[in-house]
Amino acid sequence: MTVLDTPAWRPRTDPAPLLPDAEPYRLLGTPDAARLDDAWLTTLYGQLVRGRRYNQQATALTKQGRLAVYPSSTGQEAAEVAAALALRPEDWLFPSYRDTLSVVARGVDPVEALTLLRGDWHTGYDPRAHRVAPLSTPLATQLPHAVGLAHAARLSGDAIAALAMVGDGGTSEGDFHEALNFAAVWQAPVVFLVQNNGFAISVPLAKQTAAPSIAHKAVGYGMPGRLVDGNDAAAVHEVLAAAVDRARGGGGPTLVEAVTYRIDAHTNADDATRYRDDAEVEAWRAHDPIALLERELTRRGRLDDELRREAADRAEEMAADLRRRMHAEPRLDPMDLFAHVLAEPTPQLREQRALLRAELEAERQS
Amino acid sequence: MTVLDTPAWRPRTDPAPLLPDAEPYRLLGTPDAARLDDAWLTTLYGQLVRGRRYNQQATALTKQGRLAVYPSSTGQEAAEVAAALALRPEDWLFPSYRDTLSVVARGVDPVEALTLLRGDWHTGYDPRAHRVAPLSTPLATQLPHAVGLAHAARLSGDAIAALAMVGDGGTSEGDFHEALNFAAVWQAPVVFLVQNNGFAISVPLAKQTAAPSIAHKAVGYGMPGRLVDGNDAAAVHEVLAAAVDRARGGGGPTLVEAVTYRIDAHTNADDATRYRDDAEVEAWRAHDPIALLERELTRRGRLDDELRREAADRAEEMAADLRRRMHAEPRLDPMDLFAHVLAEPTPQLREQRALLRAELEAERQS
Amino acid sequence: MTTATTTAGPARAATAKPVTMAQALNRALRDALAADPAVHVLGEDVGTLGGVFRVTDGLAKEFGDQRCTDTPLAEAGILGAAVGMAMYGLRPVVEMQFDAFAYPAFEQLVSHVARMRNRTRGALPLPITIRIPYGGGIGGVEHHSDSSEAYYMHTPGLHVLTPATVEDAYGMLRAAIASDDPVVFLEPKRLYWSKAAWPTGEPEPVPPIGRAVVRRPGRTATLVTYGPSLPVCLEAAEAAKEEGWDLGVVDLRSLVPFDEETVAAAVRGTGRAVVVHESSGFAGAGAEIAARITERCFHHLEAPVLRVAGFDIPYPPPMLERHHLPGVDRILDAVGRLQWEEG
Amino acid sequence: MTTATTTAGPARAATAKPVTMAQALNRALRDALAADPAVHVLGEDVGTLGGVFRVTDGLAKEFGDQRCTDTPLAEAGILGAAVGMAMYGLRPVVEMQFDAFAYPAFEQLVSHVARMRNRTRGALPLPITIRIPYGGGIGGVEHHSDSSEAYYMHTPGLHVLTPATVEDAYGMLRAAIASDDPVVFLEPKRLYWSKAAWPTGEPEPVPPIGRAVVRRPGRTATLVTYGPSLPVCLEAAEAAKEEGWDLGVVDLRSLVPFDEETVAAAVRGTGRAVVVHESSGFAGAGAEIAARITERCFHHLEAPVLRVAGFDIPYPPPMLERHHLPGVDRILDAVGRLQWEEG
Ligand SMILES: Cc1ncc(C[n+]2csc(CCOP(=O)(O)OP(=O)(O)O)c2C)c(N)n1
Ligand SMILES: Cc1ncc(C[n+]2csc(CCOP(=O)(O)OP(=O)(O)O)c2C)c(N)n1
Ligand SMILES: [Mg+2]
Ligand SMILES: [Mg+2]
Repeated sequence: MTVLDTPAWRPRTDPAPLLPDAEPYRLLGTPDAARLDDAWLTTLYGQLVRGRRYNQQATALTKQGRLAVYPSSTGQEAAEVAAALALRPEDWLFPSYRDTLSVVARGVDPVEALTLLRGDWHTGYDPRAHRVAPLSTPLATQLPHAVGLAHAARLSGDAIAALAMVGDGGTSEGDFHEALNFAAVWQAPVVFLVQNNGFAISVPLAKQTAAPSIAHKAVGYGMPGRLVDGNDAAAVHEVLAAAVDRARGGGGPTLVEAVTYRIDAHTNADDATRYRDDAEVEAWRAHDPIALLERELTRRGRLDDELRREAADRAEEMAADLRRRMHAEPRLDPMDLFAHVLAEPTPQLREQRALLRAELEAERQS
Repeated sequence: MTVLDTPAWRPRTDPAPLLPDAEPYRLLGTPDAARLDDAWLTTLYGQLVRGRRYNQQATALTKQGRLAVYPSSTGQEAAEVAAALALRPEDWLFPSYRDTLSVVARGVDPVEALTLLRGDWHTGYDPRAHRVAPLSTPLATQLPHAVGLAHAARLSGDAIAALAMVGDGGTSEGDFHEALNFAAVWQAPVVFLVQNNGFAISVPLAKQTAAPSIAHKAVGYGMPGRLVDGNDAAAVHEVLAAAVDRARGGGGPTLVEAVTYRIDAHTNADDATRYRDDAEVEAWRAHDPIALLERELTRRGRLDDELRREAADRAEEMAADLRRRMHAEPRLDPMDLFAHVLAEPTPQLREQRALLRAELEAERQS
Repeated sequence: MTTATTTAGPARAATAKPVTMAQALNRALRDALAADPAVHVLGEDVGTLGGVFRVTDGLAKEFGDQRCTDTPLAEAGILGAAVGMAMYGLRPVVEMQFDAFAYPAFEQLVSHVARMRNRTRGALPLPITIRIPYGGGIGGVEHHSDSSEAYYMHTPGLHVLTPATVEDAYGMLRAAIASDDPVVFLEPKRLYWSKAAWPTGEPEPVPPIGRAVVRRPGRTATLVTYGPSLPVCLEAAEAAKEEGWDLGVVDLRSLVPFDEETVAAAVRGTGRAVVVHESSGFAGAGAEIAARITERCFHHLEAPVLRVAGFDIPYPPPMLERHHLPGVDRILDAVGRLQWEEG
Repeated sequence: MTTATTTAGPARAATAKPVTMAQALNRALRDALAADPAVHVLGEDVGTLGGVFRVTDGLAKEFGDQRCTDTPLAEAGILGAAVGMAMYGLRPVVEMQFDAFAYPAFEQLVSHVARMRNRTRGALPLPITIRIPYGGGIGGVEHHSDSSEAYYMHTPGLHVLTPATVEDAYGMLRAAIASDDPVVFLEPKRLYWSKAAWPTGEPEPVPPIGRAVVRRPGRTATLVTYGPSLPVCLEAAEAAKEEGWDLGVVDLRSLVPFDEETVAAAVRGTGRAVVVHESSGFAGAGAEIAARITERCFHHLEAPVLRVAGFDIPYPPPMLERHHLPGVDRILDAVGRLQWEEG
């Protein structure tokens, strides 16, 4: 009798189909792009232009003191937008802290999406109304939430999926591991999207992991890993949509690595020249997600001045509206500090609330 | 320009050599066993018999109230012993809580190795003297320690390796992930040995992970994964020794999965009939590590009554000594509670120490 | 009132059947699962095995393994998944196998569980119950006897409950699961096997969260305690009679919210108080309790509120734990010092 | 004594160069790395970037990336690796990027770092320094302003230090790194940019761990505080003059060990004390301090020791944090209540 005959050892999953391809999947500029229809590419284009403008505007708002901080996703608009568009309304999005753009592309009010970074509250939108989890900074901690929610939906018989986003740095956290493992064991309808943008603040990928690719991590959980050009909006969308459909249909989780690049500094407060060369940034600019789309549209003879202007105008409208509304002072009520700590305040909280109320009263009178 | 030309994307490691074989590596009973010399197999045999006896004796001691609890490694003696023997004296062993046997096989006094489970103190041996980390229960937490120590040794220019042990259940913890990732990024001289014994207390492997094998997790860190028949002492030893040598020589970490089975209940306090069939246990008994060795020795005409008796006698001597010494009351000094909390006790600790001293004095006088 | 058999509780009617605290907790879970399909139990070994303390015994069988689920071995993952489940409208009841094994979930607890309601202005309340067997006195090896209540008490956004009697174990666990807020539910390990007569018929109604109870009135001094130390305090109060002391005993039950009224009223009546718990004293629960009593009752106090707590040391090995745990003598010595301060 | 510029410190000799607390910490690390080859700095972004607060600026360049190492992004892994490094004889200095991001390492901290020496009867001391930028007042978004000192204070086996002045920042960090025991070294974020004149020549000698210091003597009442709240208390003491109050201010510096002697002596002199800190009050550091003062000074107290602390709420968003943080008015109100209690 060999160990193979014994009950505990069974090669349970064939690893081969779980392994990612050696090169990131691309569509734009390849013959396969022929199957994409013009309208779809035009839509993507408009979204990306709008996304880029949003990043620029938000960064400008930090300079004007209207945002505490902004982690820009300039250069990553393709993945940000594709993630949101890959979902149906009843699906859930679990963004990482950099993914304000995904949240906005999903339909959340651009101002409400900035509440955390503006600093008037922690979350500005109703997560249940939008099926978008709160933007929050502890890295990778949102991943088990996504698994739990997806699992709960499945237990409830609801055919929905959750898409959870994380950065390359975040994959080093224990929560990443635990979430992927739970997802695979439970066959939860969840898709993990890692945006590998080359850096975790100043730390380059080579100091973050020695894996052949982040997508290769999937096989260790028994789920498929997919590698995609993160700047190719059509490719990211296709891969994510397929994974989300598969999850929704009971096929289990997928890990998708989108290879991209963070063009701006980590946040407005960061000085990226301390840890990387401009040459690297310039190399990536040549592979800009908007430029990739423009080239495809040009090839098709669809990129005329009107389309450009139309996209730019709509982006500008959004930016103007954002500017205007962000320059207005947010509604602030210090008593809110006590409003939602617990359903019922403790006696201690009631006492503290009274203290603050008295202080505010005194302030008003002085 | 494609994404492949851009600086951030490089397939850095070829995944193929990192992937484990489809079937666990075996030596005993295969033609390759021919290269093993008789003396070595005889040594292994003696160690395994001794190890089995140790497990039995320790379990008996729990019934006699001499141990608080004992997690037996009966059925896993091959991996327990091979792990210890794969190391040189200057290497370090990081056992998991079940690995008392490895600790003893490494040369720690069998009584001192039981201190934690006896309950007279937490660790009974000097870890530095034996280069054996303390036995401790928080699962997987010893793995980053092993990485840090191995890394420190390398920084210090010492050519040593660390071998860190963990169970199949422990691989689900975040610390497992973080440790393997650090090890690979740092190319630390550390080998991870997962004893996949089919269960984490009552939870079978299928509820623990959906991976093709635990060894497949290695590729996600960029280190080789090796799968070995954990009941084949010669095979486990060969795989571990090679991995340890590789690590020591600067070749980086390896993940080894030893497929085995926990024949006894989780601990003496556990009732395994609640979650598994006797039939499964019986199937594994047929693949017993000692029986595998005996068959190999028999094939070679080396297993005579004398060898059996010799091994049994030596094991019995060890057991008798263990029994005798464990039946003696351990030296206990309540004042030890304060002896090692900090190098210098705080004023608060001094006060509490005085309180206890006074109480003990009063007790003695009454 | 039902008290543990280790305490001097009133005898029950003959028809009542003795039940352990573990069984009462089991019944609470069963009743909660039956009453509300949103309730889900999850944790390590809670399914087929029924938990290492058998508190979830039979639940997977009765309600299926989707209602009572064995998870992979990863506490942050368990609690993190529970957050997601609660976001979807379920009421997860999570078991951490032992106190020290809840620490891997600390970030999820502090950074998310405790803050989600507040973060979202009430849009995402998290009705999660986190059951943690805690405390020593069971001969557990290292990491199996921690008392971690102070960590949780200091974390705004959580309720922290700990029953000391069989009856409370049932009622308070039902209340915890019924709460729309996260509750850290600390189960005193060494009282798991304490027994009490179980009321015939339906168990008593769910008590409100946040009410302490006077277990024993007294005139000389007040012992303020909770969980595993309640039986010890009741024993001390019995023994104190020999000294001519009439000690009152307050069982807090709810550490958050903290029932200042009940505690202050009891202490005002005696002018002297000793806070007793087994976790380390420094920056422990007793510090808050003593400071708060002092703030509220200063002019009624004849002596400073004293604390009898575990030492400020890592939890000792089994053979030495009795020297660490507050016992009757150490409590009475402290009461004696209160008397002395009077002079 | 060098004080932060936000406080009314004595002017320095003209030759002295003003230095920020961040720079003083940087110098302490540099001097420690130079003095002892066993010292290793590790953490997220501590190398090439020099840390998000620039406390490790230039160290990787000067000492190489093996002495000052950018790690993968995993706090438990960082601290766990530091444990192993210390087991091998190194003296790791770990940076946690922000307070709330130290929570993933909680299990390693509580279950191993704090216990290894005791577990092994002194065979494996762990000389690890864990630097944690903490506290609010810098307009940080959620999870960037936590005050977690109470968790660490309650964990036996750790030292917990927090400097409040530029000079202490240097000396205490050197002392922490020199300690053979693990030290949680809490750096008040909002004092990073506070400036003080730096002594010309060599920095002052390493102060012993565990000594509080009276920053200002006073006769009316004593403010007991530490870290980020020291400048606020000094300001309050200034403002109190208008009321005719002469407030003393004690800076604890070391939360563990706790310098009872210095605190008790100061409070005995005034008979009144207010403990001030910005972390949540409930079961916070102030509870221990108040309880301990009361135990030691009860018969000298004219009023209960009061606490002015952050509310028992999750740390507020930047635009509301000023309402949460103890400010001069809230401190003076508490002092006023002490007076009132006298009547
Ligand atoms: C648990 C935790 N540790 C540390 C941080 C501090 N931090 C914020 S962003 C960041 C880098 C994140 O890198 P990555 O995951 O690659 O995402 P990216 O910023 O590139 O989008 C770090 C270390 C954090 N937010 N959470
Ligand atoms: C962090 C942590 N969580 C939970 C436990 C409780 N526990 C002790 S052993 C065990 C199962 C371990 O299974 P595995 O890793 O497969 O090792 P084995 O017992 O099979 O040797 C569990 C859950 C623990 N010791 N540590
Ligand atoms: Mg990144
Ligand atoms: Mg196992």
